[in-house]
Amino acid sequence: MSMSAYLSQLVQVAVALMLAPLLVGWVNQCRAWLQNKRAPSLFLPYRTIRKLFVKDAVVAQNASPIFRLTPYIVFGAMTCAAAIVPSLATDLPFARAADAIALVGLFALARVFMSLAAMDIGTAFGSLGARRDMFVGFLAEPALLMVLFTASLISSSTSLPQIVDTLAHHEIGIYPSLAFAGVAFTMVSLAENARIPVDNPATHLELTMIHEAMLLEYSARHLALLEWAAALKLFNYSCIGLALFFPFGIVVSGADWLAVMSSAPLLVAKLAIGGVALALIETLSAKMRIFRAPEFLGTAFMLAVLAMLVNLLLGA
Amino acid sequence: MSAPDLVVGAIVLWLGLGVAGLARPRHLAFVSRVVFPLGAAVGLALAAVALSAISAAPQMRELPLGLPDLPFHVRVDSLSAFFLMLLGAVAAAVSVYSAGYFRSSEGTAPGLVGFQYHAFLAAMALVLVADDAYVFMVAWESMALASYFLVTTEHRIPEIRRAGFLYLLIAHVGALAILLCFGVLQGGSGDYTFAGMRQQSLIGAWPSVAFFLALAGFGAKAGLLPLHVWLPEAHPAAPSPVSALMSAVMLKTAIYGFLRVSFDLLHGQLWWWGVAVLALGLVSALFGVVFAAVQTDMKRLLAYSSIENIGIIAAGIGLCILFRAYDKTLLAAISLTAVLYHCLNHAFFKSLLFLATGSVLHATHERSLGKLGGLIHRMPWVAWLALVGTLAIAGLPPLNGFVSEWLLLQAFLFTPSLPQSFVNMLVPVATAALVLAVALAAYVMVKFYGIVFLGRPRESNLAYAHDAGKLERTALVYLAAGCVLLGIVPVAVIALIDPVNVALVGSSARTGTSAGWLFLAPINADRSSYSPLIVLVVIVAVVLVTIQVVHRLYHGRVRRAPPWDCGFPAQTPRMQDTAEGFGQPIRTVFEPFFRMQRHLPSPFDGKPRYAVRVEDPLWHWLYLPIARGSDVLGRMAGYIQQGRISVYLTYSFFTLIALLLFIQ
Amino acid sequence: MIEILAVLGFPLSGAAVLAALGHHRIAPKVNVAASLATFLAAAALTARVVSEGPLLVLDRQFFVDPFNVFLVALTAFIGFTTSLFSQPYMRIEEEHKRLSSARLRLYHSMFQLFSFTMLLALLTNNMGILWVAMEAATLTTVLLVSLYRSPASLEAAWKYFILCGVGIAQALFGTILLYFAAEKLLGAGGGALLWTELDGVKGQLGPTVLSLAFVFLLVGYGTKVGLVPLHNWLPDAHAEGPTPVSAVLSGLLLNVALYAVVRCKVLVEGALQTAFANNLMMGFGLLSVVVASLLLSRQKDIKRLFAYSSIEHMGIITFAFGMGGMVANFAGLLHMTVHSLTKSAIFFTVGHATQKTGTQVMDDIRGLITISPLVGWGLAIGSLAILGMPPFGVFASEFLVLTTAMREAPWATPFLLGALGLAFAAVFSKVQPMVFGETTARRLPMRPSMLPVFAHLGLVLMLGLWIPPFLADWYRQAARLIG
Amino acid sequence: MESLPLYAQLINLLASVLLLLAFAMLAQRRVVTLIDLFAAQGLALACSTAIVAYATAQPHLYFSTAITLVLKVAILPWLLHRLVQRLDVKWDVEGLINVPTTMIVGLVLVIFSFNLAVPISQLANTVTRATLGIAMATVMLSFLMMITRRKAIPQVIGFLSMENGLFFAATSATYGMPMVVELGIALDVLVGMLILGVFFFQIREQFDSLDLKHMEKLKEGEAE
Repeated sequence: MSMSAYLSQLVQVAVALMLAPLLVGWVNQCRAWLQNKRAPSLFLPYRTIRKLFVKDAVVAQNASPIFRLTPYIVFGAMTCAAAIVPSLATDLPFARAADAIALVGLFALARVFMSLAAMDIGTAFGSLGARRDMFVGFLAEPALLMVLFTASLISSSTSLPQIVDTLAHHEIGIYPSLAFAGVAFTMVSLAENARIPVDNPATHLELTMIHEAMLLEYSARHLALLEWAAALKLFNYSCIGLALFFPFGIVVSGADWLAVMSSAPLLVAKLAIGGVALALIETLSAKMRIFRAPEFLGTAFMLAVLAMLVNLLLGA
Repeated sequence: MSAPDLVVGAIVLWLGLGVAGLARPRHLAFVSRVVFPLGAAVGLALAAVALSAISAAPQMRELPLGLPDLPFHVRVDSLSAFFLMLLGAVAAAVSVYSAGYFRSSEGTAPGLVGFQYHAFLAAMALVLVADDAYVFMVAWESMALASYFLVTTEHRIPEIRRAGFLYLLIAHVGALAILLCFGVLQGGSGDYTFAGMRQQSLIGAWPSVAFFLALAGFGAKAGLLPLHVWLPEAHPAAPSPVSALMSAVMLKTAIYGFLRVSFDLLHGQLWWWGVAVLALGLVSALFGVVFAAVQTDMKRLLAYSSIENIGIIAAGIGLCILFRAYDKTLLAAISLTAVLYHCLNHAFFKSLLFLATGSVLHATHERSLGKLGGLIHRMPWVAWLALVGTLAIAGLPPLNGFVSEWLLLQAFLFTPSLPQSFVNMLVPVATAALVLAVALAAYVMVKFYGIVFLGRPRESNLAYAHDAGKLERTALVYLAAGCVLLGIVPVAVIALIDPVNVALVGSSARTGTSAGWLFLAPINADRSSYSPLIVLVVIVAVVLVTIQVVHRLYHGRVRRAPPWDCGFPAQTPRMQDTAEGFGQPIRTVFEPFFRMQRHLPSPFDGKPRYAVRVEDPLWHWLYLPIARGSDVLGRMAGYIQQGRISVYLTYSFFTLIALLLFIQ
Repeated sequence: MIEILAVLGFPLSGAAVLAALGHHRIAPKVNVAASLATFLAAAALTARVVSEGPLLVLDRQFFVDPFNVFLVALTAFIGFTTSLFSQPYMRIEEEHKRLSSARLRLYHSMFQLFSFTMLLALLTNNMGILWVAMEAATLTTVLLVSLYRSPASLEAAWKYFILCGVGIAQALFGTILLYFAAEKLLGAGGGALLWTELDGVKGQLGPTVLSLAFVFLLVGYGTKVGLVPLHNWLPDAHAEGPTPVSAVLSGLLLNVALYAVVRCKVLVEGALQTAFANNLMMGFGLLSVVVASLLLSRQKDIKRLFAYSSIEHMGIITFAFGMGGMVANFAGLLHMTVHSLTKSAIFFTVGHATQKTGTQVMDDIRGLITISPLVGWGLAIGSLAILGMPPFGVFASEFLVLTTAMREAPWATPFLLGALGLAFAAVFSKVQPMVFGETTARRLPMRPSMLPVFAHLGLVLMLGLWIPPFLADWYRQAARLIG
Repeated sequence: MESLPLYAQLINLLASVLLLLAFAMLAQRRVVTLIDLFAAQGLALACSTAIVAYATAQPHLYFSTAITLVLKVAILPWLLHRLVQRLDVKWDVEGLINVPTTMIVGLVLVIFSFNLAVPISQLANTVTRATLGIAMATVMLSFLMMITRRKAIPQVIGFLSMENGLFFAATSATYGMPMVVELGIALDVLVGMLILGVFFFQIREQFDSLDLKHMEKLKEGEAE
């Protein structure tokens, strides 16, 4: 591991932290355009976060330390995840400490703490949100894992950089199994990031909300960290998607950090396109009832399993 | 002093302590301040001895007991040493806890409990060192017997008696199956020593008969489907330390026995055995976790989660058999490592959680989740330590549950290298099932922890709950530390386990893990690597940095206010999710698996109460039919005896005639 | 020689004395004394045989070899402990006005006479005398069973008398056939019925006659062993007689009857050189185990319950002897010992339990452990022991039987597995609530005499963990002898 | 085959008488007559024993002749007669199976036991070998009788005639068992009878009848 490796690692994390709110802003803007509303500023998320940081934190009387610790843990987990997913370069020292399975584990860690914190206050909405979130999670996580396994069967490695290396430079460019995996992944990431059709981030309508219901009791800096973490999560999922299905352009190991910087514009471009796609999906599809969610995610899960099967059948 | 002598010494000491307790049955102080602590010390000593014996060569001894031509043989090899270490390490904690736990004697006198408890420990230790069929069976059944009496400590409560009866019955039937398995293994040679059985080469269907008899017998004790029904009954019935021991150690002795028979005494293994065990394990895992999700009693919930973990372990064993059948010994070694590692992990976090429920039980006299809540404020020690256990059992990095599941998944990812295409097709499904079970476990544990410790107290009397005493705390801290330690230094632990791999599958799992003490990397670092320590450090670092930065750049001001809850004014604790409520999504998704009886209150009901009972379908599909069948047979047999003497004479007459015709 | 006379003389004279003063208050003491003397004599005889090998005395009429000497010792021992137990038991029965002093006299003298007939049956070398002794044992026990003179006890005694009488008659016919076959070789007169002589020439005995004879002998003595479907007298007799009698019936009579069967089997096997006898015994044994375990679950009366469990265990032993071979025979002999000890211990505790609660109906017996812990634990441990729970001796023999059966007769193992499981469920589901739980009964002032119980259970425990070398040698020699 | 010596012919004759009496008892329903028939059977038995004793010059068989006479011709019938008078049970009700059927079954039994006896009789070195079959037949018939009777006393008589059959087998088929055995057997029969006598009175006072249908309480039929 060279010095530059660590440097590119840091650069990548920094980029992720910086770009994440921007991506959220971009998606919201696109969605507004598509629904021909007047779009909010691209930088609204940054302002929101800053504003929240300034405010005084209001915490329920019966909140336990878990409640106040959770935002930091979630934020930390997401940052680590950002350090694992190769967005700019595959030369990531930290990725050796945590592979794809660990990545899913980190997401799960964040989710569990979110749910615990939501239950901590003991309000109806909190436990409702926690229940629904875990409910979505117990189907989405396996699906995500199966998607990653499909890729790791191809590259016979579970470390993401390895996967990307293989996928990026391999004779056979086309993997039928990845087609299935791609669809499954899209569905999963919609669910995981609280997007329509599973959840609607822009509502506080109790019957439909999942993610928002867990944030109800949070305010100020805690809320800011959680919003930021959510943005990071979206960013990470996007980067996973890009890394698995559009790996070109990611700098492979051995390059110095300037090269890494040079790969940033391409990333931004890819993310922009991804954001448009996401906004498109959200506009075209309707929010579904909460108990349709298992069908939706079950389908994703089955597709992921199917992807693995196809991979074993066709050896690709 | 060789290892066997020391182990036997430990067994004798335990028995002695038990007898000492029996000498002064009603003397609580003596039992709790002398007997149990000494028992804990013995446990630690045993663990230390075993630790040193894992890598040593097998040693055996003969005891001056047993049948005339069959003295008790004891033998300590790496496999038994590993499980002995597990036993000692956990037993020490549970004994310390028990010293503080057993209070006034509601049911059985404390001294008697002490005797049964230590006899239980001694029997388990003897099972692990047994080296011939007879001593194995004696220890095995004594273990069942001791634990039965412990389960029925509160024998005045009918449900507890019922649970104890069911437990002992299934244990006994399972033991008979094991007995017959040994009958096959001795191959008519009349030599019941394990050494003799290793010499036997069985032919034809006999190996399979032996294997499946062993699967049935040990499965019954481990709680594999369909012989699991005793487990969710007996665990809640028993006092919490006993539940902890049963779940953490006794189930592992069953795993030990199965490994002993199928890897050590049987020579070759067939691939379809592996498939069978794998399937059974995964079904058990899913079944267990799904049922755990809908439980409303915290100890039943943990019991079902034990079924799940045993299922995962069994799946690993199945995988290992599969690899071994195609002699891919390295991969077999990896999956075996995962199995043993998970045994160790489960022992630690499950005993931690059961002991935590014990403290909750003592503090609140309440086992039903629907009547708990908010205990983190009343009993912070228990709550925070239980949090560690919860995260560990939910399989979250960087704690220990994650490591073994990670290893197991890695092993699964290697299966495509098997020649059997049918098996290959199986892999994705199996992996999916495993992952699903693990994900559901997280759901279950959030339910458990959130409802017991978080939120607001659902009953007023919870306000008087008190935290656990010093001894209890010590035990809980010890176990929690174990969970963390096992989680962050996997390489060291695997180095510890490795001799067992070499002994059982003839290959070390450490060819790849030699990527330094920091990185766990089976096969090679390119393929996959994981370093929980680094993950932990980084997360903690990020958290601390974030806190610092936020507080420096902005401020750390906090105002306390009543919960907002979308501004809804009149909130009561009853508005929180109950256990039923939290389990409801699972109930709807897995509806077909349950037998549910719902009681929906009418909309005009002044005090509406919603009740749902979820029953184990296997009762209705398997056990009740058997019971009815035997009852019918009994009635038919009853017709033989009509009380009329001439009928009886006719029986004798026809017996005579029949025999005379027979010899014609 | 002198020991044999002593072993037979003490009970006989005891019977005579007690017939005279059995109603006297010292009668129980005399009873115990006589039994103790018998036991000591038996011990001396055992010592003699162990040191000097088989005895053949009194003009070859008495024969002691390893096979019967340990049964003699066992019989004398259990006779002794039973007399100890019956001392307080019978006193209470008298206090409760269930027995008059005349009946007590009858009881005491018959008790001694019964043990005399048992010992005679064991010690004699003459198949005819063996038959006579068995018949006499039937008669004495008929009187003991009908001791209460209640309708139920009379019915039980009547069935017992008729069924066993008829059965024994078949045995006599078998004996005659045996004689018929042997006299050609050994000449008319005494020799032709002496087991030792027969054993000497068993190779030349006519196969057809012997197979015929064995059928009659098996049906005859099998009736007394309680083999299904000849068992119907057994539960009634056990349930309706006084508890000490149930104890000796289960503990001794069944053993002795089985002993007779095995003696005959040895001859027949030698003559036929086929597995005929073995198969018959295996079949009857298995049938008994299965049917008994099925019936166990339907019992309401505690003594009937354990009577059926006796049938089950006799079935196991018969099955073991049927399989034959060193290990199985060893197991059978061991099982005879431990079953007698355990079952009589159980009947002792049952006796106390019924006296404390005043009923034999199991649904009315609850929470013994709270009424009297000793009785409660005695019953719990005894039942677990008889159900084959280690570390008790019953498990040791069942271990050997089952593991051998797995290779010798695999077809039988599913039945055995099912039957044993069923028996466990049936018995334990009934014993557990009797031992544990809340009680309704009042405490009785008197202290139970639990010494015999725990003496027996202690021995059984010892046999499960460690069999003394000399005992093991007996078993081995006897097993070899049975072949 | 050459004609048998006289005593052998006599024995065979007595044997057939024995069998005939067994059939008669099977058919007979008057208790008193039953007892007389039993006595007659005893007499036949005694004669045959005496003849065997004379023919084979075995003194101890005279003893058993004497025992038979005393026991089975004198004492037991007398005892039974007294019992019948005291308990006045003159009649037995219709048996469980009606008489003709019983006869047919009996016939089948006789044939069956002859078949059994044939191969064995070939081995016998006694001239009166055929009698073994008859003895077995008698035993079987008595067994049948015990099954079919509903009252206590006829059942006991059946039991005793079974004893007769055995005794006949012991004396005629094989020239007498050893003395001690015969004495033992005789003693057992006597004691058994005495006990039964006591029994009858007790049964009588408990159930005020000797009908066996009162003694069907102990059963498993409907345990619940």
